[in-house]
Amino acid sequence: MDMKVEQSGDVTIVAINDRFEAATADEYRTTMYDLAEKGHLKVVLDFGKTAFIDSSALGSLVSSVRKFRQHEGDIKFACMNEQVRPLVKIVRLHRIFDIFDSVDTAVSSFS
Amino acid sequence: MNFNQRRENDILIIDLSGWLDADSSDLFQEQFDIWSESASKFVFNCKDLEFVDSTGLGSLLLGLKATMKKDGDIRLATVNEKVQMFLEITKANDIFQIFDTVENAVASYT
Amino acid sequence: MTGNSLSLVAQQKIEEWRPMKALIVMDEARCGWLRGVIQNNHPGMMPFCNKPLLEYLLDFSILCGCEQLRFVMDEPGDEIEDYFDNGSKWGISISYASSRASDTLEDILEKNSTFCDEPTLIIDGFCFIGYSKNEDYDSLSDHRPEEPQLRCGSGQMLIHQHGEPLRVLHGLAESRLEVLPLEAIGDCYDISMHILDSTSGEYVLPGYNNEAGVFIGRNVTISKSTTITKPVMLGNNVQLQENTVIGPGAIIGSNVIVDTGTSIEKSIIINNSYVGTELKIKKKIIHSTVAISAETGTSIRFVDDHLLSGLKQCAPRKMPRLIVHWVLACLFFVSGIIPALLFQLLLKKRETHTILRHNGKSLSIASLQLSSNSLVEQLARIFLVDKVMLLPHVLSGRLDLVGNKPFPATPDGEKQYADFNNYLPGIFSFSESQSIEEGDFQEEIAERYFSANRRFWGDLQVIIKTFTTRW
Amino acid sequence: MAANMGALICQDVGESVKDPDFVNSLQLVVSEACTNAVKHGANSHKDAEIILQVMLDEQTLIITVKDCNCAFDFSAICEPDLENHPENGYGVFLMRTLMDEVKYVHQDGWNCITLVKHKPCYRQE
Repeated sequence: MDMKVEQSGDVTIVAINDRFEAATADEYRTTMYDLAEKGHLKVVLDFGKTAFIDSSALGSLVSSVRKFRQHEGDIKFACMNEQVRPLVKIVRLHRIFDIFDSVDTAVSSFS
Repeated sequence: MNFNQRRENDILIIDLSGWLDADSSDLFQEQFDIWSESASKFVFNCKDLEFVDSTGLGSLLLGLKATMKKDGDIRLATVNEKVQMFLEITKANDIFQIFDTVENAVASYT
Repeated sequence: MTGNSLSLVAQQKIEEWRPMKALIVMDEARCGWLRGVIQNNHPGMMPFCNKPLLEYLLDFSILCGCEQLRFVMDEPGDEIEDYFDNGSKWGISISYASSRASDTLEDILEKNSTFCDEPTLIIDGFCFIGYSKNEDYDSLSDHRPEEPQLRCGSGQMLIHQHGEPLRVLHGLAESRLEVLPLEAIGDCYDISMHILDSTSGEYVLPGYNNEAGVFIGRNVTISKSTTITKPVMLGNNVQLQENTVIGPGAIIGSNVIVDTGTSIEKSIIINNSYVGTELKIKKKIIHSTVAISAETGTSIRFVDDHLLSGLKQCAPRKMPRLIVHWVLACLFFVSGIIPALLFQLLLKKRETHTILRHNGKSLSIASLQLSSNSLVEQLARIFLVDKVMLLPHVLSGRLDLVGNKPFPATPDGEKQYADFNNYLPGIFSFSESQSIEEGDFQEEIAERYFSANRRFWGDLQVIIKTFTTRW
Repeated sequence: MAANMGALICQDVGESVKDPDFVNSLQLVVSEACTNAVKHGANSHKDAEIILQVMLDEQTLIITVKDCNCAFDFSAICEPDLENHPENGYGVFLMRTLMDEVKYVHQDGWNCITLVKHKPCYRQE
């Protein structure tokens, strides 16, 4: 999986490109773990270029947001495309994640 | 389905309660046969009657037919909104006389 | 010169205000109450004169000049997405977004900031918009403080433009425009009836309409003895049986059967319902097995044999019928067994199914699955080989010749069985003879109708019809 | 690996169907089934074998995924509690939600999951 991590002020933007699935969920988990360790607790996940997402990815999204919120942080979604949106809806993740249609407003919503 | 009965002159007043449906209609019919040995004028107090289905209504109608042969009648009192609506949709309210209170229903026989 | 350029500026200002996009926000907090009344349906799909609420809002957005529309919901609306899809049917581009229950309208705008980069019309909440398709709503955004604000207890209409405060719109002096609250089932009823009675010309409504107050859908069967009084609206696939009295003021949705002797007046029958015999439906809303009073909102659920059925019971497994079925099955078996066995050799497509018998016990049957792929299978279909192979079950008395389509012996099938009294499975079924495809929503209605109206000749017709449709 | 299989199949099927939603969900479901097979097979065999069968006719697509792991009670796998957002257990739920039929049998030592989907144009509206 191709994950791009970028910093914008105190908010970290993680772009998840290509496929987000069982084989790459570990990579996501370590990335998020590192961010939490470093105290970067405001994260925007950019799904604009995500080609595929599966159930283990959905599970790791839930576990990461639990961890972040325990430390007063948050994870927000941006730019969900039609590959991602239906699944997020089916497993009702829209109830726990804020979903923005642009990365910029997602970032500014943290302040 | 529970029944309480009391008598006022020749009128038998029956309190119906619970559900009058496929499960309880046999019981109702058995009871009704016993009642109709001693009376032909009935007032059914439906205050606690929660629900009637088509089988239940069928047994009420059977009862009505039998009493009418003996110049009697079955009159209903204090019917709740849901049962009222059911009677209305099935046009049973054209056949049964329905009263607001038990007293009115009893008084209507005189 | 100066005057000219000034008016140009003013014109541009109005141009800028014209909404290009529409954002329709539906939150459970305001529309959830309807789920308690009309189940299995998103409140946004609630029909008003056989047209879903959201389609009215969409039509209005198009009248306002919007080219893009987005539905924002805090609960998934699969039916809505299936129905509206990408909007190509309406010539508008539709997208969908999720919000959280705790979001305010400002939060929602922020979450959809990319979409709302142009002047955006916002329809917020659960409300009906009264408008007229014959009028022009281009000047909607002109500020008219003297007109009433377009808001009600359960919704409002606003305009959003980047850099300006969010503003509730005002009505128009010259065109009809109002926001009507939807807070109880009576509101939905009143609006539907009002449209049918007096404002049906203001909206695009489904159905064929060649005289005022009459709308008729496709594939509608009306018996000769049916009495129809205007105004009425019938959806698609509606059957009105003998001696039915329809209207005045009847809105009947699609896939509805109204059985003999029933009258429907000032009432709404929502899609996919079977209304039994000899009933009187007045000022009611009927939705599958639930009847709701339009005046009080009281609802009753019919737990009877047939959806909303009347009092008629059909006796299970009558002796004469059994004998006739048995004799016919014998005849079919004797004449059909040899060709059937030949076909059996050619086709090796036997599948074992477990089905439920009339008493709820399960029965394993080996059936042939015939498609129309090859010539052999087509021939086998014509000669009813799949049916002949099942005849031993009829001869042994385990199945009827004509009856209901068997339910599978699965948890789903058992649920259907529990909900379907007088279930008599047979190898010929009414729904098959009516060429209703397997799994179609009409199947259940047809089967219940068949059970409620079983006649001796009807059974024979089923056999003949199955035969002729296959030819 | 598992999901790539899914992608491959879906490319072929996708060419004949031309409905992006249909292809997406197919891809997901195949990869879910394969992921499950690999995940649960990891303990028993080093190089566990997975057999994938695809049948496609005018109306339906039938995919069978077979692996030779221990049998399990498929019907006991219940829907995840969506109110409480669990962190795993979405796989079978997604399969059931996205496909028209999901069947499981254990036969001759093989776990066999059959996924059935009707093509969109034939689906009932």
